[in-house]
Amino acid sequence: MKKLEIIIESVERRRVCRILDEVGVKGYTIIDDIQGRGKTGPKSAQDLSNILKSSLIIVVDEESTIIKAIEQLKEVFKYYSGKMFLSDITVIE
Amino acid sequence: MKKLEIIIESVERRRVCRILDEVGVKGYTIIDDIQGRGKTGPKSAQDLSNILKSSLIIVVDEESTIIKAIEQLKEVFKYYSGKMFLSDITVIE
Amino acid sequence: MKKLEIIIESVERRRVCRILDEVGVKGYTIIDDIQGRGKTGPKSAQDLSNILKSSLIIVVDEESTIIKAIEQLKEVFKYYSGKMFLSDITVIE
Amino acid sequence: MEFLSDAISNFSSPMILFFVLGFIATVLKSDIEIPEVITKTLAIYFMIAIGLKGGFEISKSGIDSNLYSSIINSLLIGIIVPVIAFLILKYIGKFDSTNSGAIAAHYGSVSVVTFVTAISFLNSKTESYSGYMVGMMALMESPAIFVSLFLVRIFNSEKIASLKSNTVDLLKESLFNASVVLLFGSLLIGFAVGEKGMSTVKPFFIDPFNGVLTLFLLDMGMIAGKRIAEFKAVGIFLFFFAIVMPVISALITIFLTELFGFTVGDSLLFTVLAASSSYIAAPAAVRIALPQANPAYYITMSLAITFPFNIIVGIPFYYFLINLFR
Amino acid sequence: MEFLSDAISNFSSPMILFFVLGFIATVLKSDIEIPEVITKTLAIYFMIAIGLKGGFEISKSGIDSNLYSSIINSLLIGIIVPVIAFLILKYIGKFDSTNSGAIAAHYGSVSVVTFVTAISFLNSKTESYSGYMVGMMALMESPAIFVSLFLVRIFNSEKIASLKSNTVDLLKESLFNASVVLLFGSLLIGFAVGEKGMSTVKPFFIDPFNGVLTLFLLDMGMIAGKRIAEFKAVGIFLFFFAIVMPVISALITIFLTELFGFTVGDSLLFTVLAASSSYIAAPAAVRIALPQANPAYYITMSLAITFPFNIIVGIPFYYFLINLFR
Amino acid sequence: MEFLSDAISNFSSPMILFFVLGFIATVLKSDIEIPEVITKTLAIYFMIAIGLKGGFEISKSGIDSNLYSSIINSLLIGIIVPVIAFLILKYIGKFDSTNSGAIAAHYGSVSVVTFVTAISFLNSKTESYSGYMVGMMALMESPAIFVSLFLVRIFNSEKIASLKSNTVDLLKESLFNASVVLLFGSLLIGFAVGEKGMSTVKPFFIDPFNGVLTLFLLDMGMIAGKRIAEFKAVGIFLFFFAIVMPVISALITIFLTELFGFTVGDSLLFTVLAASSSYIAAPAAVRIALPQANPAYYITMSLAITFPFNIIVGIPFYYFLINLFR
Ligand SMILES: Nc1ncnc2c1ncn2[C@@H]1O[C@H](COP(=O)(O)O)[C@@H](O)[C@H]1O
Ligand SMILES: Nc1ncnc2c1ncn2[C@@H]1O[C@H](COP(=O)(O)O)[C@@H](O)[C@H]1O
Ligand SMILES: Nc1ncnc2c1ncn2[C@@H]1O[C@H](COP(=O)(O)O)[C@@H](O)[C@H]1O
Ligand code: NA
Ligand code: NA
Ligand code: NA
Repeated sequence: MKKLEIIIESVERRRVCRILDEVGVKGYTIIDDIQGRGKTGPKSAQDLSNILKSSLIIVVDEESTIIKAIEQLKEVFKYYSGKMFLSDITVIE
Repeated sequence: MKKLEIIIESVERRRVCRILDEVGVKGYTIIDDIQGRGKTGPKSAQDLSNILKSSLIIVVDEESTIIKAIEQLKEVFKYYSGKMFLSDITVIE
Repeated sequence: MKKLEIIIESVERRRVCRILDEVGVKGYTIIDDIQGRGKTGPKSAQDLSNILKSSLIIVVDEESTIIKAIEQLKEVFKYYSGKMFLSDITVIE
Repeated sequence: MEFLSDAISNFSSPMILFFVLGFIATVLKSDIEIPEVITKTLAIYFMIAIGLKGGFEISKSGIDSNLYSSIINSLLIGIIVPVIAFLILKYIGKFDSTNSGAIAAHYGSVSVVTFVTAISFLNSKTESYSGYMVGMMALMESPAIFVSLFLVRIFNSEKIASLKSNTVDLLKESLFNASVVLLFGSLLIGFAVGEKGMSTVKPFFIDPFNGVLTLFLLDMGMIAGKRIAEFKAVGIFLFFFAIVMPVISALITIFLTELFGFTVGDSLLFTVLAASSSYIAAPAAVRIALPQANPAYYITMSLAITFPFNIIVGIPFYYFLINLFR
Repeated sequence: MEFLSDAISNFSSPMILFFVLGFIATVLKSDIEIPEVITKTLAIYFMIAIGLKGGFEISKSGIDSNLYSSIINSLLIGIIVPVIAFLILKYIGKFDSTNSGAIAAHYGSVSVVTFVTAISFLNSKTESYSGYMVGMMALMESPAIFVSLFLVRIFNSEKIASLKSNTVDLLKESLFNASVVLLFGSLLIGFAVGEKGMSTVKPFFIDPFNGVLTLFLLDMGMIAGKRIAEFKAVGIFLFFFAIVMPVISALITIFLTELFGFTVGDSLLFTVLAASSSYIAAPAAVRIALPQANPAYYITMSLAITFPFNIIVGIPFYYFLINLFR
Repeated sequence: MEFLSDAISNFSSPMILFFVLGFIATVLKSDIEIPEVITKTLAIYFMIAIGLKGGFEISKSGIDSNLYSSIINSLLIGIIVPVIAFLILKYIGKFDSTNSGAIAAHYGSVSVVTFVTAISFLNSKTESYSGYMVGMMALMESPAIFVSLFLVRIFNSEKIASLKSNTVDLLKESLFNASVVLLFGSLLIGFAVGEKGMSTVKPFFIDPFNGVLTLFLLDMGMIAGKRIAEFKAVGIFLFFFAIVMPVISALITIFLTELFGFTVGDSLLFTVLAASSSYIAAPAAVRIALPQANPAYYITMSLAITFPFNIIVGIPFYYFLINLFR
């Protein structure tokens, strides 16, 4: 099984989840209000709108489903700031 | 070394930690108030009790200890909603 | 690519990020206010200062950069409580 | 008709209107976000405020002879309501024992905010009530939960599959439950500190009370609005149960309070407690003790149907009924 | 000179002083931390409070004939200001259409806290204003955002690269935007509840209002102080734009309000709304709709330059100008 | 005996009773949860409120000749107390220099909430105090921390193993420490805004003050209750130290204030500041500067032993002693 970790700016979190739902992943876990730094500079929650924060979304699923999800998500990453990391994992339960 | 990631509904978080303590793991890290979606539907913090939230617990230890922990934890997962993921990891410090 | 997960007590979070910046990692993601237990006992946010909490910092980069970061970070871990875990990962985006 | 005018004047109170606003806003998908930590803190604020006020009232008026009958009444309701709820769910609704017990626990237990809204209603009517009613609420939180678990155990012994350690956890959690301790503690403190002590905390715990309730009910409206999406999961039977059961509990309680001869104010509070359904203490306890029960049922019914029904229609309706019988 | 004395007395109000304290504290790297959940809750508090107050005022005074001209004026400003801002940015500042539109959206939309500070200023002058001005603010939040997006689309059709689903998301979010719903809702409730309803919430929503604003402005000062570090990213042209544009918007609005014949109080509020720049609704909408625009520009300009300028210098200056023309 | 009646009346104030309730609730494992963000915000609220009030008092009464001797007294205590604490811990307690210095830093620094509770005590006695005492508290926060670090360096030069950059970090953090900046800032603002400015913030910062303190002390009781579990880690010597050291600091300070001829109110505040032990600023600074010291010691002693001792027994006891000498 594969684990996909998605870091995406908060304003686009809802769209990412919608895409995951549409692709039909078995589930995902969301950690909101995270900070970070990347090539677009620091992202830390210092304004009143939510645009300077990110969410971390973890999806564990079959490789084929994950690949489908990645295809769809690439569209989002064209315009919005974030990262996608892929690794191997074993599902116990 | 192995890394066990446990996603468990908040009401059972304390029990999971107790089991980890009893099994004798070296340590663990807890991220509370996380959201997600799985086969039992969405889990997001929208009520006043804490029953619609999850915690993420990360345990890194020897394979043998992790296997012991998994044995014990399976009891909890019979009744409560959540996931356990296992992967390889190297401990630096 | 390598993924370095750093768990460090909150008071030293800023220094760890400074070191990562100096070493020149491409980016990192921070999850603040996490709890846990290790060899120095439980760390959970029960006091008014921030000394009983930790942060989780995730860095994904080339092995060589990560190794440089680890070298520098070891100095911090001499005195402060925390962990560093290393694993393999693929960067998609 | 007095009930109608009461209902309308209740409906035009800022509290109820903000509840409705929160509900509508959520249905329109406007993301007004009252952070959860605020909601939790306000819930604590209310328990302290009504505890202090109740205790202070007792210290002024003394404990009257009705205290003992009030305690008996509380315990009676705490047994009768969950038993009736359980039987209706199991034999009319054809639900399994676990889900029947889970839901019965919620309707047997109480809702602090419904109680607080009733107090605000009584104040607007300048109808008095006994200080110890806060204590009755604290008394009624846990028994119904135990009664319900007991019913599940009787009707369904082999299928009860929760872990061993749970029962101990649960007992501890229910006896020294946060709200029970806070309510009784604040009641005692309100009793102890006297006029001078009360005057020092009045500008924080008494004066802004209704305003804070307004903010809280806006939030409750949004929570209810989000839950209503689960409406389909609940089904038509449970939807009606969530409205009819409060009325049944109310009728039983009105009869009992009539018997005991309580004042109108106390009777209304008892009735509202019986009719209200828990959404803080009971869900947590039931989720631990009866993991096989479906949380979508009890959470949605309590928050999205029974709570709005009680604060909008129920309170003035029960008040009307109580006055009808006098 | 009256302007100077006004400016100085404005500057010695606790609200402004705490803003400055927050700013200085951050520059000195003192980590005073007002948690974000508190900031968000206070923003909700202000919207409810001014909504309630405005609605209640309307219920007392009735709606005067100026309401219709006020609505027209609001919409006019919502179109004129972003168009001018866009043209200045594109043709004088030589920015691309996307960034010009992104910034124009912010200056066309409004800032609730600047408005609230202006109300506090008017109160200290015992200058009256119409209750429905809160409604005008709600009315002015979204149009300028749409006008700006429309301008970007016209000037830059092929480069607009946001996703399809965005437009739908955006429309929904702007129409039933949290603050629009809260402001209109509270206005309606304030209108409906009358004297008695208002008196129950007054100790929470009216009496502590200025004190809460003080705490909030301390926080705003810290947020502005942190943003000022991005100053370099903004550059000299945008820095001046962030000060000159409010004055331009103010002059246009003063002219319009003079034309319409509004009172001094209403004119000041219109002027402040026009001059203010959004930092809650607009950034979120623009980030979704125009992801290629640089957020460092608009966030820094709104929060760290225009907001401080308006509350410290702008409000008394616009007030002075308005009185000059009468 | 007056002390006893004072102690008892102190004990029956709502603030102290809620502290005890929080403590008991936690020991009974009731999970009353006041979110951390609320605790932090209330701490900021208190600093602003007492700063404003202090500054306003100064603006009314003017600065009297005692200001200079007060500053000297503050600095004296800031040096004497940590030195004595360090020597007792090192030579009687046989602790290593690092732990001795770490603990000494806490007892030399001050606790804002203990100070606030003392002010509330003085108000209930209608005993006056100088507005600038808030400034004295701000003055006393950091010096003792530096004195303690200096002692560790002298006694233990090679084992001081903290990182280079730490000293710079630490200096910056202590000088422009959040609470120092907030306290001095609010003091200045309170001084500047005058009667009119104060009246605008009074309903938020002054009137509800005691009520807010009640809520905060409930929380402090729970924090102390949780910490008491670490009691064993602390050991019998440190337990007694955590009670005896405040009394020693108090006696020294009572002697000094007698010498300087301060009023009863000012003397009590000085005494309480000297006797109190820091649990916000000092732990953070010490954890960074002396990582080898055991945090279980200083956090538990400050929060779970010295703080309760001071607010329950200490304040009335010091007040009794001060009056005894007059
Ligand atoms: N190399 C990295 N390792 C871990 N997280 C990263 C990395 N690069 C970027 N991120 C995260 O992704 C967010 C957006 O990155 P970017 O689009 O590069 O500005 C950052 O704020 C980080 O939270
Ligand atoms: N495939 C998955 N990948 C990541 N997290 C998951 C997955 N499935 C479930 N989860 C997490 O586990 C929780 C409970 O899942 P479930 O028991 O399947 O409803 C969800 O709310 C998610 O947080
Ligand atoms: N084996 C482990 N697995 C996961 N997290 C750990 C582990 N050991 C320690 N930690 C984390 O690191 C923090 C400090 O650990 P320690 O320095 O061992 O007390 C703990 O509070 C945990 O959050
Ligand atoms: Na009930
Ligand atoms: Na504007
Ligand atoms: Na001290």
